[in-house]
Amino acid sequence: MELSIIQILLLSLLGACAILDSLMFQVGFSRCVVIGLIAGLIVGDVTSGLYIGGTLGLLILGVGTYGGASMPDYQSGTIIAVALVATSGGSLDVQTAVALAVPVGLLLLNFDILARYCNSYIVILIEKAVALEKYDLAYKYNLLGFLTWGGSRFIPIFLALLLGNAFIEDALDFLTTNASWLLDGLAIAGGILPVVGICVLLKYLPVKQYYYFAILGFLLVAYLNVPIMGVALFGLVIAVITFNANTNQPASVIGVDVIEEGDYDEYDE
Amino acid sequence: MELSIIQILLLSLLGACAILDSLMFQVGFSRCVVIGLIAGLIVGDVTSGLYIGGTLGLLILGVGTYGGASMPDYQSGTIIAVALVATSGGSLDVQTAVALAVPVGLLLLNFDILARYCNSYIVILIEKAVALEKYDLAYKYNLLGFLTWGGSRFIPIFLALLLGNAFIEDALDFLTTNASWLLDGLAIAGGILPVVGICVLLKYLPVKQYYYFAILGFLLVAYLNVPIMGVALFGLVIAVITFNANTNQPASVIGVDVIEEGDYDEYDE
Amino acid sequence: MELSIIQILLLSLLGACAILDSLMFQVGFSRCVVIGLIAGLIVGDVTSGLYIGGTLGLLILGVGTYGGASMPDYQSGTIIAVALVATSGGSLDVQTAVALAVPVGLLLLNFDILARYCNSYIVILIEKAVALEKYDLAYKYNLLGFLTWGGSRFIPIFLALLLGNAFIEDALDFLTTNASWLLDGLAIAGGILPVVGICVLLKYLPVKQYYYFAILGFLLVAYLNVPIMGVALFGLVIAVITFNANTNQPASVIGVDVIEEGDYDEYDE
Amino acid sequence: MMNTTNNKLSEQDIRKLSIRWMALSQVSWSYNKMMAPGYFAATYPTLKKIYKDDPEGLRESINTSLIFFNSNPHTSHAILGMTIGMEEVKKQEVLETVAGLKTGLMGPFAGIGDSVFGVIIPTIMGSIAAYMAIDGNALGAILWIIANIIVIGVRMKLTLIGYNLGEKIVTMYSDILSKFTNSAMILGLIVVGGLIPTIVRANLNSEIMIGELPIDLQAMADSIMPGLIPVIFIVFGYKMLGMKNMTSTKLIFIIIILGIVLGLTNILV
Amino acid sequence: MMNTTNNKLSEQDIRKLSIRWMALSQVSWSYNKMMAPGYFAATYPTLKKIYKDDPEGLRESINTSLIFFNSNPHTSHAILGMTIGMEEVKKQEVLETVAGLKTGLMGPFAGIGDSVFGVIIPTIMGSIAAYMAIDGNALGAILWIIANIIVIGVRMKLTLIGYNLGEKIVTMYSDILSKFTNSAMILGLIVVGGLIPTIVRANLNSEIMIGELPIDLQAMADSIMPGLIPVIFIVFGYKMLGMKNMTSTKLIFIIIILGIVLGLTNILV
Amino acid sequence: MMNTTNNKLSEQDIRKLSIRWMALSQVSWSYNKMMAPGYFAATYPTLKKIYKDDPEGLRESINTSLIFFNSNPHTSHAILGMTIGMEEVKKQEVLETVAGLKTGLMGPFAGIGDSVFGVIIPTIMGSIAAYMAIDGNALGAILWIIANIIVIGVRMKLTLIGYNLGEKIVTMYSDILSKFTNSAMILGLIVVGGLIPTIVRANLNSEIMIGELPIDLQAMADSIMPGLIPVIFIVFGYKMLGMKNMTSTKLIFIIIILGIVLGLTNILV
Ligand SMILES: OC[C@H]1O[C@H](O)[C@@H](O)[C@@H](O)[C@@H]1O
Ligand SMILES: OC[C@H]1O[C@H](O)[C@@H](O)[C@@H](O)[C@@H]1O
Ligand SMILES: OC[C@H]1O[C@H](O)[C@@H](O)[C@@H](O)[C@@H]1O
Repeated sequence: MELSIIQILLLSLLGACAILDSLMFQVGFSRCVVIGLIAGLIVGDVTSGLYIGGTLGLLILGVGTYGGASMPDYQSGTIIAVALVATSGGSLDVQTAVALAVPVGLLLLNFDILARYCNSYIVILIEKAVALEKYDLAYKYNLLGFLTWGGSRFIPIFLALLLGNAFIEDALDFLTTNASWLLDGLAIAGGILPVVGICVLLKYLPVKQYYYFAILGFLLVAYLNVPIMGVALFGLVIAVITFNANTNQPASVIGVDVIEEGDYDEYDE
Repeated sequence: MELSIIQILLLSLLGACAILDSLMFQVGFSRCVVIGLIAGLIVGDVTSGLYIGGTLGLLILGVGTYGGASMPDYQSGTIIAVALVATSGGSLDVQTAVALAVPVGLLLLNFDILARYCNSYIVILIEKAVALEKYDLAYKYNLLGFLTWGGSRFIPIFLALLLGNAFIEDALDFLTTNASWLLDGLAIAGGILPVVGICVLLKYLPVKQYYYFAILGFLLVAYLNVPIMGVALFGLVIAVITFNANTNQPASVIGVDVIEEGDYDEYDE
Repeated sequence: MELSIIQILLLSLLGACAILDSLMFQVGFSRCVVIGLIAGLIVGDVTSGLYIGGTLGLLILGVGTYGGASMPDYQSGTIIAVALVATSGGSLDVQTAVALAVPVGLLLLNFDILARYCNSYIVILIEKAVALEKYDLAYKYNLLGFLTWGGSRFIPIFLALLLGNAFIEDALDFLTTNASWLLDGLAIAGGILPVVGICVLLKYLPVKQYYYFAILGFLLVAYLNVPIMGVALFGLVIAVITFNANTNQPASVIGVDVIEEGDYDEYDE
Repeated sequence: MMNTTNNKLSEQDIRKLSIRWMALSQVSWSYNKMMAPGYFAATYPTLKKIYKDDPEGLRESINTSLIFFNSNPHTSHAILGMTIGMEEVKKQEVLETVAGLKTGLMGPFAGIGDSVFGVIIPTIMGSIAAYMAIDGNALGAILWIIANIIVIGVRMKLTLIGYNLGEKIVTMYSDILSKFTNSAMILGLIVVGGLIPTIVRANLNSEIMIGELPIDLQAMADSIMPGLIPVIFIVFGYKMLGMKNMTSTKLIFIIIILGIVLGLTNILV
Repeated sequence: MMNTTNNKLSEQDIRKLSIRWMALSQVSWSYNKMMAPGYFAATYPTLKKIYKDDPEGLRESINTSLIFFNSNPHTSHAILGMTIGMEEVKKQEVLETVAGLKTGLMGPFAGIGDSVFGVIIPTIMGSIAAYMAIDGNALGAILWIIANIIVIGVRMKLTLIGYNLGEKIVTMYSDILSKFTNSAMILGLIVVGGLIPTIVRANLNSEIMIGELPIDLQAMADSIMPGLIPVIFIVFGYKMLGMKNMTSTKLIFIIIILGIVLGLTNILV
Repeated sequence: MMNTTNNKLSEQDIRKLSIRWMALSQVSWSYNKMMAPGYFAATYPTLKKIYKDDPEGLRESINTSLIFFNSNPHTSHAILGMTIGMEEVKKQEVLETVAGLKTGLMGPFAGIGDSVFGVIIPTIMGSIAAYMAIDGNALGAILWIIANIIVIGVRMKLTLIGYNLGEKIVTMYSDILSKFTNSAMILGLIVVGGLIPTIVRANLNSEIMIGELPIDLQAMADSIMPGLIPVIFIVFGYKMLGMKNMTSTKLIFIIIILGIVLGLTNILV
């Protein structure tokens, strides 16, 4: 049976809600199993919806966009798979639909990267407004993010459902053949861009005076593979030592009063 | 041929001597090859004794109860194996006897854990006596350890030899079926109990003032897998630096006299 | 065809040039592919020369005598292989010649170790002259190195080419049978000898006063496997901290002026 | 000198702050500034209240809110609350401390948050929900939504905890605030040093073909120093930002072009 | 202030001290206090002599002898001798240093002792004895006993070496004893920090089943921080000990119950 | 006190210095002193100019030039230039700093140099040359020679860079030179500590047979402390050098004999 235009709109909106919820209140709309349930309700086949959502959900259990690294968009994949099963009138079983969702997820990953790049433009607007002390305007610019993130899911899902499955395959081929150099380039640049933010931050911190502490942090990670949590704990130890050294409670309090705190008479029966 | 009651008593006593020697003067009674020799003398079959002791000895070469972790009791296993070969009148060859000793060693491991728990009670008595300043009494309480450790080997060997092999198998089944939850629980608790000792020690040390040095030691082990020997050497370096910093010979002695010690004129032919 | 005495002399000289160039200006004479070219020119078969030089060159791509550890002498191996192909009048194909070069390279490795030991004697002469303040003489003694290094290649190649291939095999057997204990001993001692240089250096540095910094460097390598580059960076951080601590700009500059350097107003559009 | 705060923030203000952070922290997320614009958007209304008739203070505070920030959305509620708490008491005087603490804490809070809220809770709830969904049962999905709503409550509470802690810190250390700021700076710099090789992703091609020989560029860079490429980009970015009329916007485009070019020339992968 | 020692200990006293340590160090060994009661038992008679008519000093000294202690029985002879040597000269004034040194040295001495006396000597002597025994020859076993008797002599000597060193340290550093104590405390705290994740054994179940999905709890804990569980138990124990009318005896039972419960619920393994 | 330099060195002098280093750095290379005699030979003519009528200064400087030195021949040009630059300005007063910097920098410069000039450039040029040579084409080899000539130019430039840096350092830090020297010493000692387990090669036999049981001596040594054997040799060498009428020459022979004996007895391999 064909999807009505309202159903297509609802499913595309569900895609937008999924990404926005993952960035905001994280109530659960970004979880495949919840998306499968709602998509199933929209197309009237809750069981397949739950099945597809559950299977895809298991695939990315515990996987997250840590440090802003994009991951395959199985959320939109779930919506498209549920829609395909409904429109196939039973000829497409749920297993193949799930299999289909994987390449779709990979294709849509590029839209996630594009959204993050569009946001760079929003940030330029915000920083300009702040420089001109138009803070309220800068605050409002943030809301443009709803368009970039929302659009990065709404548009591809809407087009896919409207123009049917073939559209996705052609789009996939087109991108992988001649635009792949651009996509790879953007992905590589995405990995380097945090340099800008870190350099601005370094300009802010007393790097000229304390450069060697930054070197120490770097050595802990580069040579000793200490995760950031450990680096911070090492940093805490050094920060406390310098704090004591400066508030002239030198690390060496004369022995005599050292024992006050530890003086616990354990044997008071 | 049947073992006489004196032989059973002697073999059980040998078991007690083995554990006590491993805790005290370590002359050698805790080594399987020596136990095999003496047990062989007691039952009158020195060659099998030596063979069984030697084979089992090779199994645990260099394995020790480091940090108080219990290990299979192959010492008692040797005694029981030697006794079985003697009583079997030749029908039990030495290889199978050795094979038999392994499960016996595993069963008796639990007695080792029980002994260590009984000692906890002795420690409670000692600490109570010390609190009441009855130091001589506290000193004597230590001797109770001979009973707990000795008994933990004497009793199982005596019963096994007296009631024969079947007794060991039944005991083994009984324990593994319905008391296994208790044994596992005790083993797990045994791993956590050192927390008590360490916390009492922390109460004793100036932890409020130098907590960050404890964090540093923890980081060296948790994140950098430095063995305790390395942690102590790191600690030595830091202790010396703080010592110099406090006895106001700051780490930087003015260059000029720095070279006195190193001033070795290597070329005085 | 037989090699003329001049060709043998030239090839032996090429061997000497190879080792000396690797120690001096490193123009390229120490590279197998260049040696193959020149040897080919000398024997009049440039193609085989290039082939043998190229193949052996690939074998030791990126391998070097780091820290003075001797490596198989494929440079001399190339020369001998090229000579063998030329003298074999076509019966010896290039592949087998290359295969032959490998054992020759291993044999000649020992000559490299011998050269380094002879240099120890030169160093003794230099240090004596310096002690007697005869500095010009000490300077000239350095030039003896040309003989030890050059001879370590010239002599074996000259003898091999003059007395033919059989000579190399016999020499190889003689050495591996009865003199192997000496060669192994020398190789082992070679690994320990740097102790002398380091101890003389330690006498020079203020080790009595700063022994704990040496321990720190040792711990970084022994327990944390930090490569020397990392150890030096750690050392730099500590050196700067002590430098600040002594030039009473304690690590804690009062917050207020801390921000001067970092005060970069990033938003001046 | 310390201007006592008259415009005390109410619990209502802190609740609104939490909601804004949940709504706006990542909508304007970009590769170059990550959560920085979100930090500005969430704190701006509150800062307007704190710096009511102090435009210069507001400007400085907004600049500090826009420095590079990336952490786990859940745990960073505490950081948000803490900086607001500190600014409420000490206003401009505490901005350096705020910069140091934001930078120092974002790394470790990302670590803990991503583990607890990114892996542990979703894995447990997700697996239950997925298995039920596959059997056509929506209960698991609904349970997950309820759990997420509880987590929203936790996030609100975290802001409050941070807020109270922030107030306590500044009041407690008010006389030696500069010393505290210094230690915060040191903690920040150590963590930034550690972030450089963690956040910046720049991998050299490990199979660049020269003839048929694959050359491993990444291994070569690591042989000089692990984390070499990220450091080169940071030094490059820091120098560029120091040049006349260079802004972070221009730097973004330079890096994007660089990424595409290095991708095309197969140097970066 | 420094009460000169009149009751000088004789070599005979030190020999008796060694024998008591060999006899009593581990007879009262328990999971919570390990060798602490043994340390009290071995030193008590000697302390009675040192603090002859000074009951308050004796009480303080006995309390210090009962703090948590676990090391290799052989090498710890040196620690025993050292603390007695120090207390003989400086009595109560040196008790904090004794606590710090005992804690600082027990770890590394366990490492060295377990390697040399626990692995190296038994492996060499044990393999000779075992091979001979298997061939029915008791000579190896007897040789091992002789070696162990020599080791007993070494243990006696170690106590004397420690004793002399202890005396030398306190006399040499007598004027800056408090500075020395401080450094000893720092060394002790660093080693205790390192002991926490080493001595406390608490492993989370790595295959807890939810539906058919095995969840690795230990990996999740490690993702937050390696060594997280031991730290949680230590903080728990430290807090509990701080509560009114809580004693280490009660804490032992709490931990045993905790161990059994966590074992039953399959959380700890 | 600071004798202003009148005999200023010309660029010509620095060029000659570079050529002498390229020619003489390794011709007198020996296991015990490595590049030290080369350092003396290269710098001697320049030192004669600096210490024109100051025989005592010349003697001290030559002694410093002869301390243990081993680094990558290419990058160490910078170290050579730097020490000459410093001695030109400050003469004898800077000799301790020179010793510290030479020792501190030789390790890391070896690391960088061996990677860039030892692996990266030869691997790239070498593979091109080898592949061409195998096809009978000599172009690759010739290209490599041209590249090496360019590298010679780079080496000359490096000496100049070092020279200027050396001058700048001493003039900039002239008033707090002793503090700078101290930090250089600390850097040097940390690196020497790290060099001990890196440069000294002494591996214990890991399969010494006792009966049929292979004993792994190296694992036993590592269980006490990694890098134990090199430390033992260094302590042995340092003590020997301290003995009356012992010279480094005698120590060389002692170590050679030791190496052979330990090799023969199969202890070292
Ligand atoms: O590991 C240190 C120490 O721990 C316990 O006290 C016993 O196992 C000893 O044998 C061991 O030497
Ligand atoms: O990794 C820290 C942080 O990085 C980005 O901001 C996002 O991926 C967040 O989900 C993540 O928590
Ligand atoms: O490894 C540093 C250095 O050691 C020796 O001096 C030689 O092998 C050089 O080629 C090398 O660069």
